[in-house]
Amino acid sequence: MKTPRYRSRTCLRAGLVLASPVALLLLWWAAAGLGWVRPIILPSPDAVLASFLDMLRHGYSGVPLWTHLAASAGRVGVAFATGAVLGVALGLWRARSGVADALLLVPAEVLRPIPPLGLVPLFILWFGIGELSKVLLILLSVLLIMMVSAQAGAAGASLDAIRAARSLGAGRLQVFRHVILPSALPQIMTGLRVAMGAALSILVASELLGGDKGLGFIVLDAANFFRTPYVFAGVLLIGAFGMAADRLFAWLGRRIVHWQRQADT
Amino acid sequence: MKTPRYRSRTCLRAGLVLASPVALLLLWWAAAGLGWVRPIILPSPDAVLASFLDMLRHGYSGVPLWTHLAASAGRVGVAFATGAVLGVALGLWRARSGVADALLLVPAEVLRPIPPLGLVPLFILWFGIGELSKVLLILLSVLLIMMVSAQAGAAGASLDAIRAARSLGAGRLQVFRHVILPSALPQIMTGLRVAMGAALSILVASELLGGDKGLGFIVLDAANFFRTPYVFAGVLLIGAFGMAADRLFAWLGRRIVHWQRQADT
Amino acid sequence: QPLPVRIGYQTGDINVLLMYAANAKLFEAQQLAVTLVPFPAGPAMLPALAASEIDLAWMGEFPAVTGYSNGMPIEILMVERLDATNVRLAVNPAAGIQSLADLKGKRIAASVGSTSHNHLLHALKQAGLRQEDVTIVNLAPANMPPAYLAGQVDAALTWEPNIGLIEQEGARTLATTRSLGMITGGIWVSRQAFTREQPETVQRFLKAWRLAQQAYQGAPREVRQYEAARVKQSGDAFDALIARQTAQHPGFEAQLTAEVLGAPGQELDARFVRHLRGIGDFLLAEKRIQALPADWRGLINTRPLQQFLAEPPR
Amino acid sequence: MGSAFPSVVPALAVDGVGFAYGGLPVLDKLSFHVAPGEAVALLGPSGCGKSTVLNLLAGFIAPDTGSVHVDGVPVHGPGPDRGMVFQSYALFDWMTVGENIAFSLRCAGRSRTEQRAAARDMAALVGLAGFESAYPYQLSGGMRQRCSLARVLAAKPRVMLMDEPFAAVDVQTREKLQEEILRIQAATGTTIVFVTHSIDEAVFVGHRVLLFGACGQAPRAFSVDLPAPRSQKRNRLHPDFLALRNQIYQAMHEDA
Amino acid sequence: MGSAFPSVVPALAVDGVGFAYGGLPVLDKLSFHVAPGEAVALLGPSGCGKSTVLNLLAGFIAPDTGSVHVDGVPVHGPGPDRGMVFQSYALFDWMTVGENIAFSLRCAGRSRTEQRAAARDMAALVGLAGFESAYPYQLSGGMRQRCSLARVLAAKPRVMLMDEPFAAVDVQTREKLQEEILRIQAATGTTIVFVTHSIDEAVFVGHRVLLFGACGQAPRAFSVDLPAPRSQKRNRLHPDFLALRNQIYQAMHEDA
Ligand SMILES: Nc1ncnc2c1ncn2[C@@H]1O[C@H](COP(=O)(O)OP(=O)(O)OP(=O)(O)O)[C@@H](O)[C@H]1O
Ligand SMILES: Nc1ncnc2c1ncn2[C@@H]1O[C@H](COP(=O)(O)OP(=O)(O)OP(=O)(O)O)[C@@H](O)[C@H]1O
Ligand SMILES: [Mg+2]
Ligand SMILES: [Mg+2]
Repeated sequence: MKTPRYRSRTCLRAGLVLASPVALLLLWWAAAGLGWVRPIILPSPDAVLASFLDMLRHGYSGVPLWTHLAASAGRVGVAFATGAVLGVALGLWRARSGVADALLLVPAEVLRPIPPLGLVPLFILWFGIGELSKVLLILLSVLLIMMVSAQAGAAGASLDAIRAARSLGAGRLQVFRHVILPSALPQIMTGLRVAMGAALSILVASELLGGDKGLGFIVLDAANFFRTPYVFAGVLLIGAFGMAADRLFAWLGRRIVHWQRQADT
Repeated sequence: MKTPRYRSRTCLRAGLVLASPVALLLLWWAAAGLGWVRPIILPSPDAVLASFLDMLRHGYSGVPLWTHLAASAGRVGVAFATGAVLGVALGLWRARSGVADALLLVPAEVLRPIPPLGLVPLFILWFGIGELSKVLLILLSVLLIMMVSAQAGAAGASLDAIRAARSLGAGRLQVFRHVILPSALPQIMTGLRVAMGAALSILVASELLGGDKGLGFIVLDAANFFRTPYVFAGVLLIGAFGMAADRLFAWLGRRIVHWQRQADT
Repeated sequence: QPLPVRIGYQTGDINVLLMYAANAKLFEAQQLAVTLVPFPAGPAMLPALAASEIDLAWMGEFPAVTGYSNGMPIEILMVERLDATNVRLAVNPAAGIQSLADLKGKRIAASVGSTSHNHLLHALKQAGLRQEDVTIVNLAPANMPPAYLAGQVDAALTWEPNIGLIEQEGARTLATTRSLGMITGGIWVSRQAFTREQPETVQRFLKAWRLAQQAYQGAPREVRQYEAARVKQSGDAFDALIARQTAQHPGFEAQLTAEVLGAPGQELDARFVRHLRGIGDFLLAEKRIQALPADWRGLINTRPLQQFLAEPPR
Repeated sequence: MGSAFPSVVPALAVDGVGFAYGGLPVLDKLSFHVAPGEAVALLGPSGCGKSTVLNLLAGFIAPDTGSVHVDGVPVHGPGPDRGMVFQSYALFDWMTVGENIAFSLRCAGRSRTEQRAAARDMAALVGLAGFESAYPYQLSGGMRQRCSLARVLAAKPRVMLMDEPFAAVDVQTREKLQEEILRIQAATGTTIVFVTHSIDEAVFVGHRVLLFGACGQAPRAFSVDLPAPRSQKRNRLHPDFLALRNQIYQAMHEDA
Repeated sequence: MGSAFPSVVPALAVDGVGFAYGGLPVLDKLSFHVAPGEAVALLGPSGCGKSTVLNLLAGFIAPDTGSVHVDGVPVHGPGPDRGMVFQSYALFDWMTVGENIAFSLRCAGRSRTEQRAAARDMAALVGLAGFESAYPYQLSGGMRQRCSLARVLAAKPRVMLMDEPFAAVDVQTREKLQEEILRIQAATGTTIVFVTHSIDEAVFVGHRVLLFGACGQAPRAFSVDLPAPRSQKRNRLHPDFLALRNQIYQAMHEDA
């Protein structure tokens, strides 16, 4: 019905969405091209593109780029999925059970602000330097963020909805599944977006753990040798990956939490 | 009216809250005392306490512990306050203005997953190695998290409430201040808790930037010199700081978002 | 059946022989199943050694001393590389620094707790300055070039490749390890338990390493190609880098002389071991350790080398 | 308080109940019994505690003093034997109308087919046929209220607590639904306590009317003796109906 | 559609309006005018689009076809000239009752003292005196509705759009509030469009009643010629009142 207006609005939005990165890119090009900054610090977009293409063709440190990408994506994927599920479950449980909340309070909240770097030695000790440590390091931070989000989100459940469910015969678990969880979804979806950002930015720290594959490794290794174009290419790859994941979650959020969606006035 | 029951419940909760850290502490003591793990990796609680007391008495690397604490608290405090205010303002603005949202989308979402480590060289170049760089590094991640939270939270504003405000004569800014902001508060308060965790865990990375003071510096320096008890003491201090901030925000959240508070059934 | 061994190395340093030995299959020829585990820097390897996640580690001498002084059961098997000019002090010509004495009041980048910190203190002492007379800016080596370019520091003291980059940007070299009368280098460190329990593995490793050293003398450019590829530099650029380092790789016989680790029983008087003890004094002075190790001899174990030289495996 | 129903064990018993929200006392020594199969209407000024009484009966809140019994058993929390039509509807926004209606069957582990059938039947009963797959936010106010009613009817509880169940519904639909409720009650013997602001509705649906006055005051009871089965046409014009209506109207205005 | 009011420029003009939610058509070629100072009651089955009409008048939604004018000016969005009492109340949960009521004064930049005075007066008017510092979630349903009414009254809009404004309020309070609305209207010449499910209320408050039928059908208009000023006692028993009531009741039942 409102299709034509809708389509032109979508086009307008797409244009605006692209405007800022294009403007930044132009600025970058100008800065690099006009020699405002030394290329050793801020390599030109061409140089970054060239290193990207080089990695695409020849890999990095003898490993194909796809293998690096797959290694990182695998780690982040497993850690994120597991961490999110556990975090949401624990968070909702804490919201409903005073005992669970009290028991988990101190360990969770003391752990959350601790820098990954501080945990690396312990993780090496307990989980070695293999995949397990890397995955657990990411998983932990995802879990802790999701726990906060889910618990806070559960507070948004309307008391009357919970009461209605109980007097319609819902057991504890059913109230959980059918009332608390949906009510917490707005905050859970936000939590997922924030946690994905955190997971990716911990990737580098986790791949400090004796890694020789992954985007984090590329960034770290290139930074050590001050191969700035490669650092930029790696960082932008991480950024692009994160942006894609974020858009996916934002879109999913709007679909899943459809009852919060509002007429665009 | 319900004071006696209430008081006994508070006591019970306090007991439970303390139970898990005490249990973990005992386990740690046992692990260290019974020689399950090498003290070089997992120092005994005594050793950690001793290093803490040592820092308290003699400082760390010639600087009193209080100076370290104050340096870090100052950085985090300034970065957090500024980042939170800016992030909330931008997030709410994005929620209300399609143009703002479209323009900020790519830069913000690409930036968010980028590891601080990848930004450090650029920050040195642009902002030097003084306080500014350190503060900005923390500020950026706080800002990006708060922007997501505030924007998502604004979606929770009821359409009818916005309509009511407008037909009661509220201008754009007043709708913003009196309807959108309060509606976003549940998610903003959660965002503050998550962002504080992130700010503290980036402290170490930021104090990599030519620092010689701060909790992050202590942790980093002690790790470099393999002084594990000091690493632990520093990490636990950060954790304690974070936990205190988190409890403050959680408490504030319950007070501020009082209309979400529900009878404890 | 190949014997397993896990080797840690620093991605941020130059590892010519290790990359050659690994890529040219020297270890496989000795029936060793080597797992190379990269680390960004030496200190990061200490927890991995402590947790027995790696057996051998190539690192600077500095983290080895901090680890040992903190009670880690590790030992130095040999000095892999001695650099006369790898670590250098480069200054901004615009800062008006002509001599070490001119450093007074300047901002100098160094990595606190590393050999660069130690070098800096030596340089200051030579110029009659104290630590308080300058501003030491604590930076990781990779962050020094941007800090230099941004005019945030007047001088930087670090090693290749970052010191080379700073010099390329116009910095003038004011001092080197040699000009300061110091030595520094990379060493092979092992877990004491590993050396004790896997003597055969250690012997095979030494065999492979000796072959690598010999090959390097014969065809340096060919041996360097693997490391040049890893750090993505052309053959010429990499040769220039090695030349700037003035790196030498002491042979096994040379290890047991007073210039390096000393003859059996005389380790404490050897030059490199005196250097290690100097680091110990530095750590104590900097309050990074509570006390010096009771016995420095525990840090040096040349017995595998002795055995190798006495009865080299076929 | 007399009732037309011979009460052995009352279905609902409120005895000497006092309740306060924080410092604000709302109920004081409130007592009344409801016989099995009886329909009791609660009338009274806004804010006098009618919803609070329903919440106590449902077990959502506990009395500060006194006791609440269902079938002679003290109430400890809510249960599927007592269904509530909330004044605020309390629909599940994330479920379709059909899922909302079938929720009790889903909780009881009934099959998909049964759930769908119940949703269809109850939606039709309350005039929401064709809206089974709409979401609550796509309904008008009155439609939401009817959805809430259908959800409770589908659960077939032994006690129905209804808080102004037809307040947002038009005259005709209301009359039809009133008759439906009476029919269901007659067929199943459901006990009903409902709140209304319409004297007509109280007298037409209730066997007994409790008129609440100011806060803390004991409610006045009126027995409704209308021929069963009641129907809109017959009873609305019945002289007893009109007389009782006026009597209650008078009583209300005396209070004020 | 005739009106007792001589209309130069109608206060509200709905002309040939069509509106659909997504695919669901709700209004079709709807037209009616409201004269300045007139009160029009909208009656009709639940879900027939009454709230939608108010939303169009308020400017919350725009018609798909046709036009809506206020004082001869096309409507572009909401404005403080038109106040709305929402069916769902739409109170600001984070503000006290007093702050809710005084919101329009706060937006207009009026002083604290004025705000407090308005809050106190309007709270008293709707029977919420003493609850100024309570929060909406501490109120009963009917009290919330009255708070929503007071909030609009405090804004003194030239047009009041009221969506079932007394649905959750008891008989006596309702009668009192109906009289208050009439008094305010007479004093200030406010134009009123209100939705109700009570024929009595429609006839008592409205100068004209629009009876909506099934979806898309044009509403039927009934003029109410009762002596002004109206009062409950006098008019409820007025023969014209009773006749019109019956006429509308009949019309409704014919539709079905
Ligand atoms: N959650 C609450 N917190 C504090 N006070 C409350 C709460 N709920 C209700 N009250 C107070 O209790 C009193 C009775 O409320 P209740 O909802 O039972 O009234 P009611 O008879 O149902 O009124 P209505 O007909 O308007 O729905 C009111 O004065 C109200 O202010
Ligand atoms: N946000 C929405 N999305 C989709 N459909 C809607 C929406 N709001 C209302 N409708 C549909 O529009 C129709 C008219 O709704 P409206 O709220 O105007 O009815 P109403 O006359 O006010 O009914 P009631 O007396 O029950 O309040 C209904 O069939 C409803 O299902
Ligand atoms: Mg009520
Ligand atoms: Mg409506």
